[in-house]
Amino acid sequence: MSNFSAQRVRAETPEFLRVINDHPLTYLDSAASSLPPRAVIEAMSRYYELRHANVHRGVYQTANEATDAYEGARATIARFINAPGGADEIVFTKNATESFNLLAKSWGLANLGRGDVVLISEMEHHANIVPWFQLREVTGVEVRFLKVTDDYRLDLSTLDEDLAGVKLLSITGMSNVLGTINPVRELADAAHRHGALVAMDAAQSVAHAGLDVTALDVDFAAFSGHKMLGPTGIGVFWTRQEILAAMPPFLGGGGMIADVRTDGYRPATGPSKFEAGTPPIAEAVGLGTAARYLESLGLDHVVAHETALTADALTRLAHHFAGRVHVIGPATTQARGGVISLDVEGVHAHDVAQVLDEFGVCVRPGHHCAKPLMRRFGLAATARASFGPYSLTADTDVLIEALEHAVKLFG
Amino acid sequence: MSNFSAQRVRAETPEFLRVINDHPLTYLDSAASSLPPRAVIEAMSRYYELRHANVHRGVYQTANEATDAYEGARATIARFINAPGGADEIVFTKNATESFNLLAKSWGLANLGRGDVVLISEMEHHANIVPWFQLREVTGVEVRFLKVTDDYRLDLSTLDEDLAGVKLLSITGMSNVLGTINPVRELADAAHRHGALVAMDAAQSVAHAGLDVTALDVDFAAFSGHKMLGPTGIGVFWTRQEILAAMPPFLGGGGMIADVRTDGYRPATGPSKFEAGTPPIAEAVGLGTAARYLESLGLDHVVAHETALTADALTRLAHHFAGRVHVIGPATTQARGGVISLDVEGVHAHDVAQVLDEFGVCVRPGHHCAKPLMRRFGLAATARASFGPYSLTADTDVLIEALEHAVKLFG
Amino acid sequence: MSNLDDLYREIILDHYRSPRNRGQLATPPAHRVEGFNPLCGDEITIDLLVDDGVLVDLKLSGQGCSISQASSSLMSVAVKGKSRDDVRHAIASFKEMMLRHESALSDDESKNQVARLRELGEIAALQGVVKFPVRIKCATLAWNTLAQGLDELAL
Amino acid sequence: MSNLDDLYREIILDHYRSPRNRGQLATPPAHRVEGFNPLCGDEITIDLLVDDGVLVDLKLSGQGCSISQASSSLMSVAVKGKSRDDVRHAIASFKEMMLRHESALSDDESKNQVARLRELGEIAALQGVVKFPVRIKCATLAWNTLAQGLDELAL
Ligand SMILES: Cc1ncc(COP(=O)(O)O)c(C=O)c1O
Ligand SMILES: Cc1ncc(COP(=O)(O)O)c(C=O)c1O
Repeated sequence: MSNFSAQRVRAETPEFLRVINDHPLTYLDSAASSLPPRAVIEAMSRYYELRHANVHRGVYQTANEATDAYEGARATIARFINAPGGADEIVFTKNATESFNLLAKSWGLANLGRGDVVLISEMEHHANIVPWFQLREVTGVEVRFLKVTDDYRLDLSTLDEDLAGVKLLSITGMSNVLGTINPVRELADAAHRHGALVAMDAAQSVAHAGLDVTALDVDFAAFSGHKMLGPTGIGVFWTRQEILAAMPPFLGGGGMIADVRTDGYRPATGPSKFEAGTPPIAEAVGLGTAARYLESLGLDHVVAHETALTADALTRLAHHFAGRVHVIGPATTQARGGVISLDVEGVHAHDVAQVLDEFGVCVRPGHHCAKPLMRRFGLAATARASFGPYSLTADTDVLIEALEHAVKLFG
Repeated sequence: MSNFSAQRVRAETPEFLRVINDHPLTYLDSAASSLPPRAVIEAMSRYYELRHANVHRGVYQTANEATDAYEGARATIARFINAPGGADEIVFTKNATESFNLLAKSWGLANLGRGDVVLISEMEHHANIVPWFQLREVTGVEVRFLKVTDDYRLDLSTLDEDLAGVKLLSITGMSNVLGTINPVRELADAAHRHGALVAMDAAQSVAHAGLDVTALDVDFAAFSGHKMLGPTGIGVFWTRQEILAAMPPFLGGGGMIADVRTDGYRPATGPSKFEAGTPPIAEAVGLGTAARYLESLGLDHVVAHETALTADALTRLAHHFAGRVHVIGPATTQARGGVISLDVEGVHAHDVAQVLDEFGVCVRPGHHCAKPLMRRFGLAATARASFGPYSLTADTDVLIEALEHAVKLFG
Repeated sequence: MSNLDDLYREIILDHYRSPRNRGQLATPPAHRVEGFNPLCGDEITIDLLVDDGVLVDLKLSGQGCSISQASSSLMSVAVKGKSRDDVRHAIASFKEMMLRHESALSDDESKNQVARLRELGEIAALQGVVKFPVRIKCATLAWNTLAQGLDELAL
Repeated sequence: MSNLDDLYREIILDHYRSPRNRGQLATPPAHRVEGFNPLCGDEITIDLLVDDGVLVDLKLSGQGCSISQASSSLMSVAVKGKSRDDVRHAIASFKEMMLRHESALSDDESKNQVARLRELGEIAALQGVVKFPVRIKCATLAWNTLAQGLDELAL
């Protein structure tokens, strides 16, 4: 029997004590950023209170403790995503976006030239689009888009043709707009058959669908701390040790060098090569704590819980607002996470969110950094509600009540 | 009369409650990272407890509060460094090192080619060296070094020749090894006369010598939160609004775009253009609090206090260890901050630090990410003691006692 | 829901539901200018027909929230057929309204403000937006885009 | 100061103060290999003279802390004149010693450990280093550099 209790997670998450416009907080924006539990917040405070020091170059006790805490987080994350080569494969960045820039500007610059293809998809976040455009400007690499079907899935009907000439398939595990969970293992197998490597945008999937890089057989993964109950200011870049070792440096500075002379420098080896400057030490402590917290909840239970909430919400939204409120995403919870993008007829997403705020309901209006996807469906914006481990059916109740008000106000 | 009290700052800094090897903490490593006061730690905790949300794209209340907190920090930093164009000139990065990479890889790539010269100095931190070497690999720009004199000052005897052909002078405000404070205004005037722009590494000077970019008349500045009583995971890049507006994008992703289509993208304007992905929100809150805390202490008082400690320490070190312990840096506090690098004859810096740790004394051994400078003086490592606003004469007492033990142990 | 009532006044909902001057003009002779609000994805395209220093006609297309749509619609009514100076003046008055929180005004300024609001006519209905700082960008998008168009036309 | 006494045993201080086999060999015939510890700035250069599978001579230069200097000096004494296999074995034994905290050993392993330490001879004086994890890199630098040299010589 599962010990998982969303009520308990909520009780452990301080922000739920907030009262917004005389309503308790109905936080439905975990896809943008999750709310950290007390354990994560306190781990960082304790770090700053007791053992803050710069890492790596110290000999004294608190510097050793800080280094152990930082490197310990690396080991925790390696375990959490089942990195085959362990901690030496984990690079800490500032966010998933930097991880993609590292991928494109280190590995990509060295490996992707004119005549090569990067295959992404129409449902990618800008973090997995813009760095490739920037690389294209420099090397002339072709950026190709997998299409999205009318029922909000990747169009894999011509996958083999699409993979022709592809050196890298870079694909999201879970869409932050549609909720669609992509068949990453299947895609990785197909890409590998074509000799391509596979990068995974795990920003959404890491905390809402799980991430096992070994089982998925991907070659790169990128995600952020703040979407997995961790802090801002930290992201993760993972790749296999052999690939990491062959990647040229990215940002230059202290910590990433083996030697510097007035006539040149030699880079360090291992993850350090990509961690220039003082790293996000407290953030790593927070991220490690968040990963352990998710492990203690059991990610399977989190996923099951969020799936149940999603199924319930999809049914009730269809029932209440037949024809007036459209869900931009798969209609069932089959290969789908708890991200529910809404298009309310006659009410712009911005206005939906504004009205919902009066009820203490936090949803995010906009393009969700996925403009090509929005264009694909002829939308400028959706109002997106998304669940986390602390979400409850009661949140959906309030969401529906507030949506009713919005629909009424705009007539 | 000054209200400044180092004792009170110490009382407000939780880490001083630590006991190390049965000794109270003697923290002399502020040049590597400073210890944050309770106010900074709590500001971040409160942020995570009450108003964490992703910034910029939200409509609901906590998202607005998070955005206001983040943008408010930008305004605080603009005031703190007296940025002529205000908050629109402040870009938040992950650390000073990223700020230098942004400078080299955005502005530098667009403006520095073969035949151009970047003038740095032998006393630069790797953060202000390696990005220029990386740029040289790409564009062929020449990287030239201002020499350091035997009395640990910039050699300005041939400044006019050195500035010939220079497009950018990039120089540290205060050496993190020597403590030397450079005449930045004078250098900026000379560089401007030669038509060069001026970048300042303010990582050390921002909290130990003060930073007024308007008075210094520099064109770029870079520094880190964690060296000014703030958190890890955040740095600052400052430049004039006109220059910022003309700089091409650096990292690509969400937040830094105006539009993305499947065939290309248009960058955003203002600081956002350089802040790809979810920014360091809690870190900005912490950094803003740190800047306000320093303002409340009065940076003049902090500098005066640290100068007095340094004068006392220099005198006593010379007196106690005549001939055996060499200070690698100016012998007086004239244009000099509270960084005291020690070379103990017959005892390697690593061993010095190890012995000092037994006394609870935190000093940093090594090359301090300044290998060219170390080579200049034929040193592999120094043991560096550095002061902060919470430092006391008693710290110097313990330092000297522990050094005596090290000298005795190694005979 | 009194906050919301301040924001969504009837006249705003009316202009949102039935926006004026929608469509496009032939370019040339008209000049086309585009505006984006990267934060919320609002887009606006304005076709401007200028003759002898007068904004003879303008048409709007694009998409956005009720505030940005109503603001652009109200703007189009206010500036159509106006001289360069009148258009520039309307832009300035509107942006000033968006910048100022009433509470922050001195008595003298308040009086000026009332006078200006009267001048702005129906557009003053957008005044409630200043209580919702994130929505100010929605309200100003059309006006900034119009100003940009005038700049491009060197008007 | 008992911790420190464990680290800085007399034999270590002796090798630090009077390092053995310092200097350089002519290259060629000797093979030169360099090692860096980027964290603390330690540098070592080893010149290796190999003849018929035997490490006939080696000389060390560079700089570093007492631990890295003593470790390299102790190493030079232990491997000079030894066969490829003996050198490789010494490297493996040393690195194993550095990896293991005594407390984490089972009884059987402990016995093996004791046997190996005896085998290592004077080098066992470096055992105290494992209590100071950050110093392990100082102790292993010379050994890793030696191993790299052997690899380069395909020995
Ligand atoms: C003078 C100087 N510049 C740059 C840096 C780099 O700062 P960070 O490691 O926070 O990027 C440091 C600190 O290490 C420094 O002392
Ligand atoms: C699918 C996806 N990829 C990438 C990102 C970028 O993450 P970050 O903004 O933390 O860099 C996000 C979140 O915004 C996302 O949802």
